[in-house]
Amino acid sequence: MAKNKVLIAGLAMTLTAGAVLAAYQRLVQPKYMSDVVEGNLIADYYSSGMDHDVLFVGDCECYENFSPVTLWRNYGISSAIRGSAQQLIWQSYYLLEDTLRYEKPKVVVFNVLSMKYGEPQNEAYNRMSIEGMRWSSSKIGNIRASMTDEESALSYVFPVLRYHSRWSELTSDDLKYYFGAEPNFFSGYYLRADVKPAQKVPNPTPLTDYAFSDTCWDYLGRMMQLCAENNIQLVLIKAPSLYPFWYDEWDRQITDYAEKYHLPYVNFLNDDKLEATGIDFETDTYDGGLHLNVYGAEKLADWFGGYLKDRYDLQDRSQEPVLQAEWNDICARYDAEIERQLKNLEQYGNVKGEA
Amino acid sequence: MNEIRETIIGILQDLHEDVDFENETRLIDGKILDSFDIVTLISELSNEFDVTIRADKIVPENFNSADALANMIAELEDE
Amino acid sequence: MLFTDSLFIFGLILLFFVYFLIPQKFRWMLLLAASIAFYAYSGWTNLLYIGATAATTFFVTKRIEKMAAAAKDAVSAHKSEWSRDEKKAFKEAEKKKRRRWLILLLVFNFGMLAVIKYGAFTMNNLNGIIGWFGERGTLPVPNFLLPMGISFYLFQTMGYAIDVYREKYPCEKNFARLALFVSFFPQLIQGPISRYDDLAKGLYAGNGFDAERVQLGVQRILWGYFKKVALADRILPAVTLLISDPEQYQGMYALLGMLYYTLQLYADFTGGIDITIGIGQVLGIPVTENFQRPFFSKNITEYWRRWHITLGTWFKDYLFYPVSVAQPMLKLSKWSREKLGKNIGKYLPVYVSTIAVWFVTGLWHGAAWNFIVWGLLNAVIILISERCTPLYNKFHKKCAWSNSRPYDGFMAIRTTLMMGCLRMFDCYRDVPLTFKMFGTMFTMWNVQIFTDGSLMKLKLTAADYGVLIAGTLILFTASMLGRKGSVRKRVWERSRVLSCCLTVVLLLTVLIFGAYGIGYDSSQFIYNQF
Amino acid sequence: MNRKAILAAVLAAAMLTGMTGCGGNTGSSTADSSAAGDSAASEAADSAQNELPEVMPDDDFETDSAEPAESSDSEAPQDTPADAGSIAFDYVLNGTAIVVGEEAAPVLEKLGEAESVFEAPSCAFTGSSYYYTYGGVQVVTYPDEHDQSLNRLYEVDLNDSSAATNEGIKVGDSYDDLIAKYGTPTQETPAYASYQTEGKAVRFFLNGDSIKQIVYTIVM
Repeated sequence: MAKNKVLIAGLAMTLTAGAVLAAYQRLVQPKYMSDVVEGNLIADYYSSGMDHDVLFVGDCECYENFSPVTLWRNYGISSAIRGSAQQLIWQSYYLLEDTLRYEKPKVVVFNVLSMKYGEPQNEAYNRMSIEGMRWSSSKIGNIRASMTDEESALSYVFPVLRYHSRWSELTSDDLKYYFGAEPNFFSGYYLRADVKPAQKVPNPTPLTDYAFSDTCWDYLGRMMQLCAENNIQLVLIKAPSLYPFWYDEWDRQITDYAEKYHLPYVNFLNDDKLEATGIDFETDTYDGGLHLNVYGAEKLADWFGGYLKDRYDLQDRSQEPVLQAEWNDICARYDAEIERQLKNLEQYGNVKGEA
Repeated sequence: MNEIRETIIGILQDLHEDVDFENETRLIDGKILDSFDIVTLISELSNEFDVTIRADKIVPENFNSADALANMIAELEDE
Repeated sequence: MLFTDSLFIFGLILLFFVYFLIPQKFRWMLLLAASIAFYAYSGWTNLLYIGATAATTFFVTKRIEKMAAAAKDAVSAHKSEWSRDEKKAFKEAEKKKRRRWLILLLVFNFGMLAVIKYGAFTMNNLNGIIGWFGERGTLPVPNFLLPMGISFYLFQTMGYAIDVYREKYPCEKNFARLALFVSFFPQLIQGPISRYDDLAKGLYAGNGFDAERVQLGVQRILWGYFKKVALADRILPAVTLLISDPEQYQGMYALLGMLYYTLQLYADFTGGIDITIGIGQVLGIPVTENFQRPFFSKNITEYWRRWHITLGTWFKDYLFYPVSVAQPMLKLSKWSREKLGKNIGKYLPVYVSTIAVWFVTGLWHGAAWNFIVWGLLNAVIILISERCTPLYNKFHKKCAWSNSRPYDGFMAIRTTLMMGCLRMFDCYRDVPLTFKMFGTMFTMWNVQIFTDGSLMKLKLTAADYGVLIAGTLILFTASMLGRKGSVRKRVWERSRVLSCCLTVVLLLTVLIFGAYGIGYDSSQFIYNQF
Repeated sequence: MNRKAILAAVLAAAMLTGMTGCGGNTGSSTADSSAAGDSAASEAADSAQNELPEVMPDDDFETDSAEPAESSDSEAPQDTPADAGSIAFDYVLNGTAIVVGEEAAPVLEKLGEAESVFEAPSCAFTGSSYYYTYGGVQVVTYPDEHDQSLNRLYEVDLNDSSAATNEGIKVGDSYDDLIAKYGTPTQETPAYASYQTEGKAVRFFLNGDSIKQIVYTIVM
């Protein structure tokens, strides 16, 4: 066999195998379009204009409690949320690092709840927080920091090694969204228009140890340093979710830290904030106090917009044509989504419109 | 030499009646004799000819035919 | 380190590239380096054991060969002076000296094995025996971590030493080359137990790149992975479940457990050997076949000529024959010939050595009574079928239909089921429990489990069953096609492109249908953190 | 005696050392309890031993000595401090033992209608945690790791003095009463005293000298 014939054959085999595997990988990768939609949150950001003055990073208490559309409509502030389900603090840090590759926001808002998780939690959430990211040193750092011991880095590089056995669970979604997911979010905001009044929140069960782990403090420090280097104002917040409990001992540690490093820290659970924002847990939550619905998110965004505008000279950019075009589209989809959800509520009693 | 051969064929006949040991030359390779037959054959041969057949002698060349067996016995006797 | 570790796979791919890039005379050294690295990965201390075996064997075999040469020279030097008897006596005396060295080597190495692998088992039993006469003995029970592949490389090396003693071939003068023969890495996990003269030809030749050989070798490796990862690892959870709870899974469940285990063991073991032989083929090192369609065998003796062939031949050449032709055995046969009559006397050596060999084969598999009983049962069935062969022959002569293919099929199924039942000892690892479970197969007729969906509660989904059934059919067809020669070779000869497609298809099948990674435990995906 | 036999005899002898007792077992024979030998499973893949994980039934004949019986039903309060062995780690609420870690459904059924139920769904997935309140007692469940629809008992909190532990300690009692009844805690800080057994614990959270909350919980 002539040498080059062998090389050609070898190359041909590897390429065909690679192509088929890549196509198969796209088929079996979860599409997150029907039951669990939060999987597409991270990837959604890259389809935006990537020009924002305010950036939220955090877990579901970020992407479900603040409506960027309200910030745009009321203050002309272009904002985005880079959050995912149970996003851990180092995941927030690496997402911030990744975002700074594309743009330089003026203010970064971080929700401190994830300080309570000191080590990697579980594979399913990791996948949703990491796989949406574009490949970069941040993604690699994120993988190494988040992997539980049962995961292998290789299965992040080649997701087919992880999802290969999903051929037996394929649904129509896997074909319908083969080439990409439909935009489901509004600059990173997950909209829910239904209402479920808050229940009587049970007593917090005491912990034996309230101290946050060193890993969390380390990444909070790195986030602060990253913002300082890019002269971005870091704002710490605790969103008004009634569960999981935000213990006073935790709050004290964050308040002390904020004072020490002159960082603003807004705990929306405090009575004065609840009053100022006008949040009413009878009408403004869709799951009994855990997350706000769109009405609560709009109230919170409205108050918070004012708060940020006064302190950090955020311009009203609503007249800039480029931003205008992008946000008009977002707002249109936003309003249409509210309408659709309300119609489904009447017809089926749930926002998804399933019987 | 050939009365050794006759006794050998006699013994082999006991093991397998239906095999023509006269001119069969692939007793081992043809899997006609298995390890059981070999061991029984050896215990018979060493009984008949008072020779010690060691394990390293158990190779196809020595066991493939009655002649080969006879040569082996002859060799062992005059060693 | 197992074949399925990603580190092994990457190491292997790297080895293949480097092997063909470096000059021909360094290739066996690369294999030695790979083998040492591979072995060290399983634990540095293990290197001591394998090193000791290699060193002692190297030393003793060289000495034996020197002594043999010296003896031959002495005889030819005194050709004229000595009479035939003197020459015979001298050769006999010299042989005894050499044998003493061999025995020393064997006692050292097998003694090491006995202590490491069987020390605890022996001590436990001795304590038990002491317990019969009062308080249970308190002899120390050693607890060694078994070095990887010790039962394989040790038997292979001792076989080599005995061959050199028997002057079957000259010994290896270069210690590094012998070390490679002892520690050739693919064989360390599941064998086969090779013979020096077979393996050495390819091992040191350092053959260059050959498209056909590499293609066929890679295909065989992928075929091995398909069996191991797509079939064996997929059915393993069900096997583990069925045998880990004997109280709950009895009757037809025991039958299911036996059948699943038969498939799992076949797929895993032959798969591993395919990978080993495939690696050898890529590197141009022919490795002896260890299986030949074992489930096509019509009786137990044929089965043991097709399953784990190299272990069978090893025991035949180095234990069965030596024991059965040894003087005490021949004396026993003479004594029994007079006392118990010609017929019994003739067969006594065979019976005794068969039982001894199967006892040792059982023990070789593991230091536990269930393996020993498994071995002895094999011996008993072999001897019974040996005694009954005249009856079988008459039966086959009388009824012509019994020589037809369907009857062959029946016999093959019967043998497979019988061997499967014997394997139950591996599963339950407890002699009385195994007999009890075997009994429940006939007493408890819970056949409804086949129809009432309880098959789905054995950690196997419908998709798993689909893959397993399809896989078994593929195995069956491949075996049928394989009877007329290697399928891969015929595909290669028919068309190179088709052969390339076969490689790609095999690779895709392993990656897509393999039961590996978290994905395998699909319930894990929706796992929710509390 | 032909020296050849030695080779074979040595081989066989080295193996046959365990042959003395025959396989058939007398009552006490521990011939099969080759614990170490067996668990250091030979790597002989022929028996695919290393693939069969250690979940194999231990073939030791002696039945393990009975675990220290976990007295789930309430004991008469004793004076002498109970050692860790006899502390009840499963709280009994109107006659039903709530064993943390077990399935929640059957226990909740026996407990009957709860005054209030708080559901806390997880961030993205189907499983939820539930908080059931029965007067001063609060029972917490969590979704099973592998089966989302199955809920397991996670914790029992005694939030007021209306409920007492099986040993008669209730919220508001003093630290000394606690030590008198329970003895020295396994773990202790000024904020809480914890009594721990395998996989479970009962914790008494202190406010100065008196107990402010009692928690029976799982210990992962």
